[in-house]
Amino acid sequence: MIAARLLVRRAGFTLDVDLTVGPGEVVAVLGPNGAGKTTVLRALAGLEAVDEGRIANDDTVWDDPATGAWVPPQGRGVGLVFSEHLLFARMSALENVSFGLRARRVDRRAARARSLEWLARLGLTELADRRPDELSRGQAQRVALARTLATRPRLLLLDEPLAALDATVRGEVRRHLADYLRGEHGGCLLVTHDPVDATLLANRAVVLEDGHVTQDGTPGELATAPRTAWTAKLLGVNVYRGTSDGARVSLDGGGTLTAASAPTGAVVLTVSPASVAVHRDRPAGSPRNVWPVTVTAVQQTGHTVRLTLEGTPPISADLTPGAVAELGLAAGAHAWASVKANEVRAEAR
Amino acid sequence: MIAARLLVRRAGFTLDVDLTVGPGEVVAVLGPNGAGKTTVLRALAGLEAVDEGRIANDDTVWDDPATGAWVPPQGRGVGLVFSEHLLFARMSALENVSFGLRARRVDRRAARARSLEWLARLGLTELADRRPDELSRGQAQRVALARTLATRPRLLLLDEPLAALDATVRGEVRRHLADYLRGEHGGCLLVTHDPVDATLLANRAVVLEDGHVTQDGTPGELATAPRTAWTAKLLGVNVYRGTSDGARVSLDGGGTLTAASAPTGAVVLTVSPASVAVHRDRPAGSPRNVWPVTVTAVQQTGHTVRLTLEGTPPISADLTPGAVAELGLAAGAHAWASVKANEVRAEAR
Amino acid sequence: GASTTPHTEVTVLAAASLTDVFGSLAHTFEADHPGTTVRLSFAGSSSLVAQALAGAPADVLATADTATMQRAVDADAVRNPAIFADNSVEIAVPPGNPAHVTGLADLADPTRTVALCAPQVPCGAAARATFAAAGLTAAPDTLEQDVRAVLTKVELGEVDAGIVYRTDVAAAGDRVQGIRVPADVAATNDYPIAVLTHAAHPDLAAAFLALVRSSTGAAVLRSAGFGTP
Amino acid sequence: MPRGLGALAVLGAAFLVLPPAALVWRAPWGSTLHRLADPATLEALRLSLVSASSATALSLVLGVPLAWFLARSAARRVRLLRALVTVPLVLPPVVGGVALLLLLGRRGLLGQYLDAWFGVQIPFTTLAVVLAEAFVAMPFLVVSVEGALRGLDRRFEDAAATLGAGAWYTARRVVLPAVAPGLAAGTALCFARALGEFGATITFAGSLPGTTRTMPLAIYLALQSDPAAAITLSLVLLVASVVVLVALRERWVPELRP
Amino acid sequence: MPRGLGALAVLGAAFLVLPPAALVWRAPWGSTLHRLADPATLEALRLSLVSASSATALSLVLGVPLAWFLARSAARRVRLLRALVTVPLVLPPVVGGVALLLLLGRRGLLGQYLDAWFGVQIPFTTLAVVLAEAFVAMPFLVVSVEGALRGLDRRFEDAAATLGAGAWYTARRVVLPAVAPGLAAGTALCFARALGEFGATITFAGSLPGTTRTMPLAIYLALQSDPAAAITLSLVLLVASVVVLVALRERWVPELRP
Ligand SMILES: Nc1ncnc2c1ncn2[C@@H]1O[C@H](COP(=O)(O)OP(=O)(O)OP(=O)(O)O)[C@@H](O)[C@H]1O
Ligand SMILES: Nc1ncnc2c1ncn2[C@@H]1O[C@H](COP(=O)(O)OP(=O)(O)OP(=O)(O)O)[C@@H](O)[C@H]1O
Ligand SMILES: [Mg+2]
Ligand SMILES: [Mg+2]
Repeated sequence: MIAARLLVRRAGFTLDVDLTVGPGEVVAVLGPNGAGKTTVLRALAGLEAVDEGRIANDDTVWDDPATGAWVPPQGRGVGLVFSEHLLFARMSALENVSFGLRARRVDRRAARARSLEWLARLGLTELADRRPDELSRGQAQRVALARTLATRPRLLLLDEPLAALDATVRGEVRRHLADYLRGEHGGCLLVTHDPVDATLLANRAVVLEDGHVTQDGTPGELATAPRTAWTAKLLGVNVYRGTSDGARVSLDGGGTLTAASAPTGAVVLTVSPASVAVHRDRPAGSPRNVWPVTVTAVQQTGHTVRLTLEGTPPISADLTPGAVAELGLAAGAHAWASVKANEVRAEAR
Repeated sequence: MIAARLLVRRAGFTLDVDLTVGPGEVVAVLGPNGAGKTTVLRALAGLEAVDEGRIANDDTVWDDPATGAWVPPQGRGVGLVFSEHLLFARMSALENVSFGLRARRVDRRAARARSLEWLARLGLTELADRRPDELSRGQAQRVALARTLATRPRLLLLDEPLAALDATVRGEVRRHLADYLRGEHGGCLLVTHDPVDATLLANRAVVLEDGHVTQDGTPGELATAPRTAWTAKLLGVNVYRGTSDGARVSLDGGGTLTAASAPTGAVVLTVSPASVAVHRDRPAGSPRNVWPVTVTAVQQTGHTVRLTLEGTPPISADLTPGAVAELGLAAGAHAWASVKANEVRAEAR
Repeated sequence: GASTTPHTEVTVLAAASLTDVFGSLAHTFEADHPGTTVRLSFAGSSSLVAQALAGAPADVLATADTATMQRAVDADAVRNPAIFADNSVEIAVPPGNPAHVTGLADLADPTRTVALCAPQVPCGAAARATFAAAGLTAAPDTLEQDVRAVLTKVELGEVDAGIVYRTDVAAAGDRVQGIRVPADVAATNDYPIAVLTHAAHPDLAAAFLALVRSSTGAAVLRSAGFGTP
Repeated sequence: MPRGLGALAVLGAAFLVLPPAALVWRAPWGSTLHRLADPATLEALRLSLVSASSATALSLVLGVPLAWFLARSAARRVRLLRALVTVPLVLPPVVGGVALLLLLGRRGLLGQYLDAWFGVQIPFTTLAVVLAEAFVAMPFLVVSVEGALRGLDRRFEDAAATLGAGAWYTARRVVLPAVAPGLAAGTALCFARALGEFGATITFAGSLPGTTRTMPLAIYLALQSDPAAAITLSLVLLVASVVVLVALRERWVPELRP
Repeated sequence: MPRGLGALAVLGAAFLVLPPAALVWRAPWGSTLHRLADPATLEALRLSLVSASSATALSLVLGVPLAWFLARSAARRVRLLRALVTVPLVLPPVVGGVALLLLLGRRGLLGQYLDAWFGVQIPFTTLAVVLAEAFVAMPFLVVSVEGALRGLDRRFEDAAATLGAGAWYTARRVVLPAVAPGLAAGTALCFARALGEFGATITFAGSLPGTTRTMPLAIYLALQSDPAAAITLSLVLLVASVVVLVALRERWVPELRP
């Protein structure tokens, strides 16, 4: 069980995070670029000392500036897969994968066998003798993953390990990773920009924004009750902050929305894109929220088309491809958005 | 208009590609890891000479080993955004972006102004004075993009330019890129692993597999009529090869499928995941193709759940979240797949 | 009294210009004293003195001038040095004498390229004394650190003439030509030799010193161009 | 830094620092301080600094391109050139001076034509000092810079080229800053070696106060007559060189980040 | 390589290669070839190679840790040490020899204790030759290796540490291979400088045949009596050093990829 309070100060950026990773737990770390995800991994791995705080693994203190306790990276039993792979340039793929084993005094032959096994698992058998500069980026990233997994670290830290993989291999590698993680008793922290990774691999997800944890829960909780606009946007939900008079909510960013029921005072509103209707002409009828919008992006995912609509407020809507074609909703088109009041969820904040 | 025939030989890998990029055209390059996508960009940029073939831009020959013609990278007016960003370590973000302009003798003040504009456009204004090692990966990738776009290259080559961006910024940057590309008269080649990028940004998509072009068409054509299993899998369509006796098709990988109408002989079958029904018990009724399967992966994208089903043949199915919950289809569950014969498209190959 | 202990070594620190002379005397000495080896360490006089002062495991010190030897005396590294040879200056010109140098006066002519030793070193002091005695002012283009450097430049024809020692002209054979300086103006330079106070084999050292100062030694020295007292 | 290396580093530092410290310790300051005010000393010091700087500048102009060529040529026949370039390192400096005389002296292979056609004689001039120092010191620069260039990540040059930068612009803005530590090291070595040069200078350029007598020559001379003064002069040379080297470093070597 | 640099590179190569070529050209081969077979020559050559190799080995053992320390210390007070380490480069070698005598001589600051307590006397032994050569040559290694270490991308050491590698294992498998070009350059410079060392050796170690008379000393002596032979001996030394340097390079510097 890793328990950490990390405080790292840099010019223009402060990381201040409380974090635990239980045995066998896989925690996804989500967050915008520059939120401090990589910094968290580096601090846990011991590549960066915290300015304040404390990192402990069960009863062993890894880092505590207050007492001066410090365990160097190689003493922590962690494994870190960097997003820039950082393979050793003068070693073959096989030697790279053997490196961690050889450093642990596994004998040459056994290290070789285990490394070949890992390469095979990640579909790299034929590339075993290649130097890193003779590998494509996706191949190199897989070698880097194999290199770390082969050491079976107690705490596995993964920084966008699947980012460079092509979409078909990504599924396969993700499956191997899931198998591996199921079999492990150590913990894992997985930085990713892909909510699918979080959903499929992690038990728990932590959202980091500007150096602070803004949400911590199961991937499901994040999706159903995102706490910030970023999380909502990542997972495709519209989120607004505003002030409610009990029914009408004037939004901080401009515009008003009516919710079926809302506490008075400061509230957070969420609107699922699926509940947003779009019309070419101003609709008459029940929906209490109707306002003009401009289509700025049209994006098809699976069998759903996501429209990004500029207006007051801006909103995203999910429609069927048929509806989009019928309404002629290309980027730049003018339209009307409508949302029923009982589709607007309001919570005090 | 770029017209290129690229032949590059390496130990264990040969690239052999014919390619054109018209003025104003945006061509997405898709393909598995190690297919040669980066190699294509490097050859076009002049960072690697072709072993055979010819690269010409209108009437100017850039590379032709037969005649010895060669134009170095800086003479080609190309811009290449590398997937490893490669920002100059001793320059600030601003200086990095100014680099290409200063190299073209734009005066210091104008270069600075234009660079700041680009940084602002990519949301990096506050990071202008940071060195690359003080940027997060996503920030660095955006600076690299700004650095190349600021030079307004005649041919823009992008190697996974959005891979490190967080999902929300990615949409925004993609929009900027789309705007930029619309305003340009040059061409663009965009390597990506994300079919969404291809759909939203490109007029044409080229699929590269093991050094060869296996498909070339609009993103729509790829999605509706994928020519290889890889493309089909990427875009989520089931593709099988088999031999038809007119109605029943015995598949090369095992199993049989019945199509409503099929030519006899060697055929390619495609089945859309949306047309696959899944049942807990063996269904009675009209569907001609019914077989037992095991769920190996469950993945939610937008409001669709994609099931990966092992069986003879294996198949992917798209269901609503409601249906998945109702049927209790978790990974490992046993179920039955059914496909109506007239949902199986058959083509001679 | 010569020691007959086998494999005794007597170490001699000697000025580099004595290389050939002491080499042949060492052979003679070894023949006279079976079981004894003479180890010769040649260097510039002032290096030798620095070594002697630092306690070099040596027995005999022979320098090319009395001033450097005096430093050893002052530091009590040697006592009672004796002069065993002298050397006088001579004009050296390249073979064929291309600049038609005939005497010291030509070396005072600024149009000729001339190399002398610097006044700080013995050969330079001697050159300066020689010009003074002849009532001339030299017009050197370079003031070299040692005779060897002057000689190299003469041999290569880089200078038209230089002042060196008689022994150097003799040793250089046909690579240079010598022009005698009248004996009444030619300065001479004395070579002192002494036993080191910390010598491990003072007897053998004294014996070597005696050989150098003997008639055998004088003959070898004279054949190399040295004068002997 | 691996444990245990610290002790070796201390030993290494002691080995290099203690002998000069002993020199300072035993230096007869009182009796020789007047030498420092001697105009001849200042003259020699000025000449040393000017000629060593010129030799370093010459080495940079010729040596960096040569290093670049050596670093970027894979051809087999370049290997010999690479070894030949280090020859002046091994050549006893006096012999190096003889070699320069044989080439550029009044009767040298090239020198005879310089004399006959242009009336130019190089030996015994300050130019000769500069050439002698450059001949001996340039290999240090070449070898250091070649090493640095070889260690460079070529992909940044690729990036510069695709941004439209020509070879010169890339060299100036990308390559040189990236090899700055190696270049600074090489320049320091080159300058220090040039400043300390003795054998080749005395042989090729001679030793005339004000024209060719640099500090090392003056020191050697002093050593013949007044060793105590020689030590004082050496220390003056040392201080001058340390000042220059520190200034050079501060200017060129980027600050370490903690 | 930027256009125009080629011409400078050629000029640079010519400047370094032509003087030794003139030496070879004018070498009086016929009359002095017999010197090569002289046992004294072979003795001196052997001693030179042995002592230069030992000095290089000593420099590696002490110098690489020192370079490491200097490269990784950001502290202000290390700057002075960094400059002090280059002092032996500037010190005229003869003065360096005096400094060594003052420290390690029989009456030296440390030497008197070595003698009194252990009966060890360093001067005038082959060990003295090795120390004199190392004193003069080690700075070249230190400065080169420090430059290479400074240019290194520290992230690879981070990667090694997270794979469980200790500092020693990382140093051996990651850092040293990565600085190999710089290390090879530094070793070459160091070896070459040690092989050519003259002034410090003759002062600190004397010139005893078989014990301390290395090739440069033999050449100096030959120069007194038979300059032609001295040149021939220099060429022998050159050839030996080129052979060693080429062998060193082949072994250590990774092949360039085209
Ligand atoms: N050396 C540094 N000095 C100052 N700021 C830094 C330094 N290194 C990183 N930063 C800043 O710290 C913040 C956190 O960086 P970090 O790399 O942890 O972000 P991240 O969440 O991993 O982002 P990404 O998704 O882009 O990789 C960023 O805003 C970055 O600009
Ligand atoms: N120097 C080299 N020597 C031998 N093979 C190489 C070399 N460089 C690359 N390759 C191989 O060439 C093939 C194409 O590489 P390339 O980098 O173009 O792939 P890619 O399509 O960009 O892959 P990715 O999606 O992983 O980036 C790969 O199989 C790679 O292993
Ligand atoms: Mg990051
Ligand atoms: Mg690639």
